[in-house]
Amino acid sequence: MPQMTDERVRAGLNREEDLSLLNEVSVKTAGVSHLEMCIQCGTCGGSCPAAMDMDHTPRMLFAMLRAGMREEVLRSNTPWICVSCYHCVVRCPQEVHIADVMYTLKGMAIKVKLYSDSTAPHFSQTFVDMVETYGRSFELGLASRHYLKHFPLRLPGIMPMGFGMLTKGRIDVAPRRIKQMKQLKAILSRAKKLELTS
Amino acid sequence: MTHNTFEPTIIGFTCNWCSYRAADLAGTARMKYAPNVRLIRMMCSGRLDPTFVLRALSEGADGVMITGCHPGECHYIEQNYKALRRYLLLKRVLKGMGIEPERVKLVWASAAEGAKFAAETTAFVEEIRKLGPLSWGKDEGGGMKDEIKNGDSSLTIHAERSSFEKEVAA
Amino acid sequence: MTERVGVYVCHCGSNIAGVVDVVDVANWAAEKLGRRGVIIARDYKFMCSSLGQELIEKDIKELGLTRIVVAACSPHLHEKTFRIAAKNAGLNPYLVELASIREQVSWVHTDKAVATAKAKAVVSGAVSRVIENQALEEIKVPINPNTLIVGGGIAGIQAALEIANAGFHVYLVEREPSIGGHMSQFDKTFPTLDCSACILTPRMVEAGTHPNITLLTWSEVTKVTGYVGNFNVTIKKKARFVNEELCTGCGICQEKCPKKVIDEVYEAGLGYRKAVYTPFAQAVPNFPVMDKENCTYFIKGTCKACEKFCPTGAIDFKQEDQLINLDVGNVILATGYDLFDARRVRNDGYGRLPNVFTSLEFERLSNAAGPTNGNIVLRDGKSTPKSVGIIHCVGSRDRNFNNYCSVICCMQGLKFAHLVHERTGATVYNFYIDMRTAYKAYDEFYQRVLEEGTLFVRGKVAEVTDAARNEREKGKLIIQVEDTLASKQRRIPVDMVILSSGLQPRRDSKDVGKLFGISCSTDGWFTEKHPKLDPVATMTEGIFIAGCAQGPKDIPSSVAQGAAASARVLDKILQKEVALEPVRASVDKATCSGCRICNGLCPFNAISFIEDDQVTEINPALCQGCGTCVAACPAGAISGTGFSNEQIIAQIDGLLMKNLEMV
Amino acid sequence: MNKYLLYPGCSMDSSARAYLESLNTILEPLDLQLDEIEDWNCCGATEYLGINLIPAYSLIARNLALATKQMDSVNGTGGTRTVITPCSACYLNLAKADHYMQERPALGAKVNEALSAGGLEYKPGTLDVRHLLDILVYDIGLDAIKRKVTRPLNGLKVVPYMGCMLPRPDYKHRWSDHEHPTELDDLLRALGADVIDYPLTTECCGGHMTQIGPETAFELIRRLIAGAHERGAYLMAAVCPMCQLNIDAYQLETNRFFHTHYHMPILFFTQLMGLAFGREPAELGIGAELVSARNALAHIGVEVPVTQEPATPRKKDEGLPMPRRWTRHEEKEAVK
Repeated sequence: MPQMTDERVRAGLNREEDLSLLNEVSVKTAGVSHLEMCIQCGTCGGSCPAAMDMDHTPRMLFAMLRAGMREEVLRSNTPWICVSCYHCVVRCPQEVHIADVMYTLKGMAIKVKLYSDSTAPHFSQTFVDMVETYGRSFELGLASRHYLKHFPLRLPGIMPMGFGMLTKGRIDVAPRRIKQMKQLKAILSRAKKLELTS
Repeated sequence: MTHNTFEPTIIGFTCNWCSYRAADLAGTARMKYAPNVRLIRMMCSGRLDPTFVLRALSEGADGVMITGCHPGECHYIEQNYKALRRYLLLKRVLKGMGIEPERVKLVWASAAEGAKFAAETTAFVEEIRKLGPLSWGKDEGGGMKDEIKNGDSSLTIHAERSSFEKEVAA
Repeated sequence: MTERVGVYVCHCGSNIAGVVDVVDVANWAAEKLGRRGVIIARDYKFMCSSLGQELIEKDIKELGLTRIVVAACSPHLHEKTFRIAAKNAGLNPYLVELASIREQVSWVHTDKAVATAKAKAVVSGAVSRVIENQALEEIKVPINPNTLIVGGGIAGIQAALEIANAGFHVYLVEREPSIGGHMSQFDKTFPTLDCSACILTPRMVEAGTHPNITLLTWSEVTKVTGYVGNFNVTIKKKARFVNEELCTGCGICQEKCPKKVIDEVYEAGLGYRKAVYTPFAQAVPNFPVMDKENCTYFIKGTCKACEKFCPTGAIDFKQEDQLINLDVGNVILATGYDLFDARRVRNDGYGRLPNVFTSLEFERLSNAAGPTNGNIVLRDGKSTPKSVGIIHCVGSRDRNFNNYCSVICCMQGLKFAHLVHERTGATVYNFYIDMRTAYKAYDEFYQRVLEEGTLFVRGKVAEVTDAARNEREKGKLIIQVEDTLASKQRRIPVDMVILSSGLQPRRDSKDVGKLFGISCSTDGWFTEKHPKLDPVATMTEGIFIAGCAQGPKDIPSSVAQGAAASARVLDKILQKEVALEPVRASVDKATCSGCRICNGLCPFNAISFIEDDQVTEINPALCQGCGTCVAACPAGAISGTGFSNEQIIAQIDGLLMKNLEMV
Repeated sequence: MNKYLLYPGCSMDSSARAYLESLNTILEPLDLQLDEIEDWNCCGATEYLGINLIPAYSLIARNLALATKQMDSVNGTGGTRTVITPCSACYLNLAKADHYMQERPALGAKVNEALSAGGLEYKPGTLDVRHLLDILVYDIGLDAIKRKVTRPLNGLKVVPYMGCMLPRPDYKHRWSDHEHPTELDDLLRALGADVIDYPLTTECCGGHMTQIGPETAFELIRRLIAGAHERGAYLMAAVCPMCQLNIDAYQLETNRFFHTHYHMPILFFTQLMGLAFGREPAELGIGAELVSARNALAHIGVEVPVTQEPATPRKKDEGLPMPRRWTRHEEKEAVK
């Protein structure tokens, strides 16, 4: 028995195989995932425009889900590289909701903080923070906060772009807010208490 | 205890070619389903005389399941469509008689759909369990019940049959 | 109540007895159903064994039983067995009823008490019903010894030859101008690589010249009436515009015809034919047909080159479609398949990218008698590919298209790999999901192709594109795929892509099924009577199926099915008459009110109205026994044997345990 | 008058302002009325779904719920059930929430439970969520559009770029194809443009990867620009603010990353429609793109007034080779 790290415990991984993993992911995915129907044909991995940067192809990830490799799956960068282009989804011969499974895996990884690179989760979180504060996205705030944190050395590189966007009037300097922020907050705080269980 | 102890009794009519074979398949494949349904084999769902349903309901069944071949797959070419029309009309009649139309359910199951047959059966049992026992005949509705029981078949249906069957043939 | 009922509860080893307390059921029946006439109830290990049957026979004789209920398996399995046992003991076989307590009870429930209670109810239902059963006689009808075979592919040809050789007459109907089917388009056949034409054409000629076979090509069945042993079939013989009596098949008309047309059928769109044509040189029969849509004379009113040059004066522009009426006893449907239209898989690029070919196109390309004389070249007609990708499972095993496996595509893909390798020396890639090489000598062929150096990539191809990402890909077709064994996405540039397209039911298979009164699966393949034990019979007596019409299959299986179907037909012919289940409806003319409600209900036209008597009549020979009219009759004038109102109502009551001295 | 509810989405107010401006110019000629959903909120883009499912769907569904309130007030007689979105990502999110709430009743129930905290409710299936392009091609019709063309874009070589989230997953089968849909081609052709067959038309622009994994995104952007360039396009036509942003705003950096020199302007298809309908570039937000479309439009005689080009804080350093670029790992190490 390998030693239990804190992380493993947090991930709920208390044995080598976690055969409920597939079911858990399936249940937590919006719509009917068809995840259990995967025939490992590789249409998804073949279709993916970003597969070259993934540590596992989506197909591989589904095999790992079946094998109950919770930690490895949640650590994978694959869901974070997914660009949601839905090529795999429409081509999948088994109608697996691949892109939605990727969202589920991201959510699960965030919950147990099992991701190898924090760039993507932080970007998502920053975006969500903006939306939860203003009800709208705020590109300037988002981009500056994100780039300062994750790509400080890239800033000079994208400065011309940002500058251009500003002078062309394509970036708001102040965020826009919705009127019924209170209502939205109430909805979201109720929603956060809910989870898909069946 | 939230456990519901009501065990409904359900009569299922199956056609010889598809749905009875689906039930056979469910058996051969050892699929488990709710034991509340007792089946009657007919050659075709088109054989289903609505009177049979009323008879079953009046004799103690809490629900009736009618099963047949999928539309377009009837062994007798198109008789299951007639079953479908009768079923829709029957629901109307039941409503008129004060019986929940949901107590009768039509299910298409091909000979290959043992799993569907099992799942639909179990689901129907649960639906009927929710509806509770059929109280028909146990209160003031008793008169109607006797009518059906005593007549050689159903007065109610017979009165309506001519118009009823004309729609079936359409 | 005077009936004497015997109840026999089967253990079926532990199949039933493991869940149902069979002894309890038997005792209960003897005790509680006594009032309904049960005088004996027994349980036994295997009722269907000869000892079990003897037990029943003995009781019938010794106890004078008049009704039998066997609580055992499904009637579809052993109803016949126990009917014969009853018959042996002198009891009418239709006075036996099976109560299915295996498929409907012991195999689907786990709780012993609940299962036993349900078994009792099922037995109770059967006992109540059997009392209402009536002694029936089988209906015997004579069998017409002629046979109709629809479809002149290899399965139909095989079936026709078997029956004809046995000395009986066959009408072989084919929609196209020649028999031969898809097999006549192929170059080589897997796994032995015999030349398709070499093994097929002798059979075609044999069928074409056999004294017991009447070929009806360029013809279609339009109407079918009747029933087993006595079908009446109408066939439309389309106008050929060529007099078959006079034509010698010399081919001069084709030579002289000025109109060139792309041959979408035989040449799969890769080659040309004339407006008057035989699809290929070895066509049987070798009389040409005229394609009215493309013939210059029919379009413009002038030309008639064919007529001018015909040495025997066989061209007949006035010929008309002809309706032929035939009486046959049995029918074999061997109508084959359509190739999946690969244009539907947009990501594979067929129809958009010129050098993507379908399997049938490749067959013509590699066929020595094909449009390129067997040269495997690109769409430009001259360049030889240096690299070729063969994609398996195109349109098959895919919920977006066809859900099933098309069976032949793996072997076909391997055959293509071999042919490309042999004829061009190109690098060949095969892209597959699973390699399915079941059956004799098939996997050995896979080994051979591996040995030849074909490169295999396990992965369903995601897309074929001409959008190059780098110099290496420029001007090529790029196959993008996950190599699932290497877990890497690969982009493989090739010159030519061949799609191993799947098979699908004929466009009109559902209509044909309806015409002959047989059903199709949801996919559209004809449904066999039993998927394992009766693969060539159908639910309709006297209608048999063979070849790909029943489901995707390769040549050996099609031939085997053709032969099997013919054996079944011969069996019927040699019996000279056939016994039909006596499940029939009949009208009591005294009670019939003449309302005609039932008249429109029968799809078999068994119901007719007698104007003189103002009553309805049912023809028992046409009635199939579905009972729809029985249920419909407002006057209760129609009764149906085997499933009468009395029987069904008794069974309802019985199942609901009415009139029982319940504890 | 064709009336619809409009869900503009956040970008239309900022980075894709040109899209909104040009859209406004074509409304009147096409007899279109768009009523903005009052107090709509962000759809969550592709970000919220990955964080927390129920809040993400609730965020989207709030818009649907608000839209149903306006359903019948769109006009006195009848109203509309159709919500149109010009942004593909918003379109997908709205359509997806509607679809999944139906396909998975458990999801529908949870989302409605959340909405009820704000006094709202949405019954899935109530609305039709459609994209602007869909409306123009299938409701207004190409013939009607053709009739309004006063300045045909003859000779303008353009690649139609549909992007990914519009034709896929296409729950309601609204598009001609998932891989090579022809709606945008047909529309541009109706404007008189010289439409180039573009096999990459539904490839992804990289989406949010420009923010979180620029190397991945740059490669996707490069493929698209290179594909358009190789096929001789003067410019690309976009139907989605995200596509336009990535290809336009990140082109400079993509070029720098790969040492390439592509100059491939990308305009919104509504800007091209506006031009064809005879409007002037300035009214259509032309000039707001970072990769200028001036030369491209000059091919068809449209003159785009010179606006101030973005000042480059750093001079172009073409003369000397670039230093080797950082890997992400090295970059992170350096920050430590």
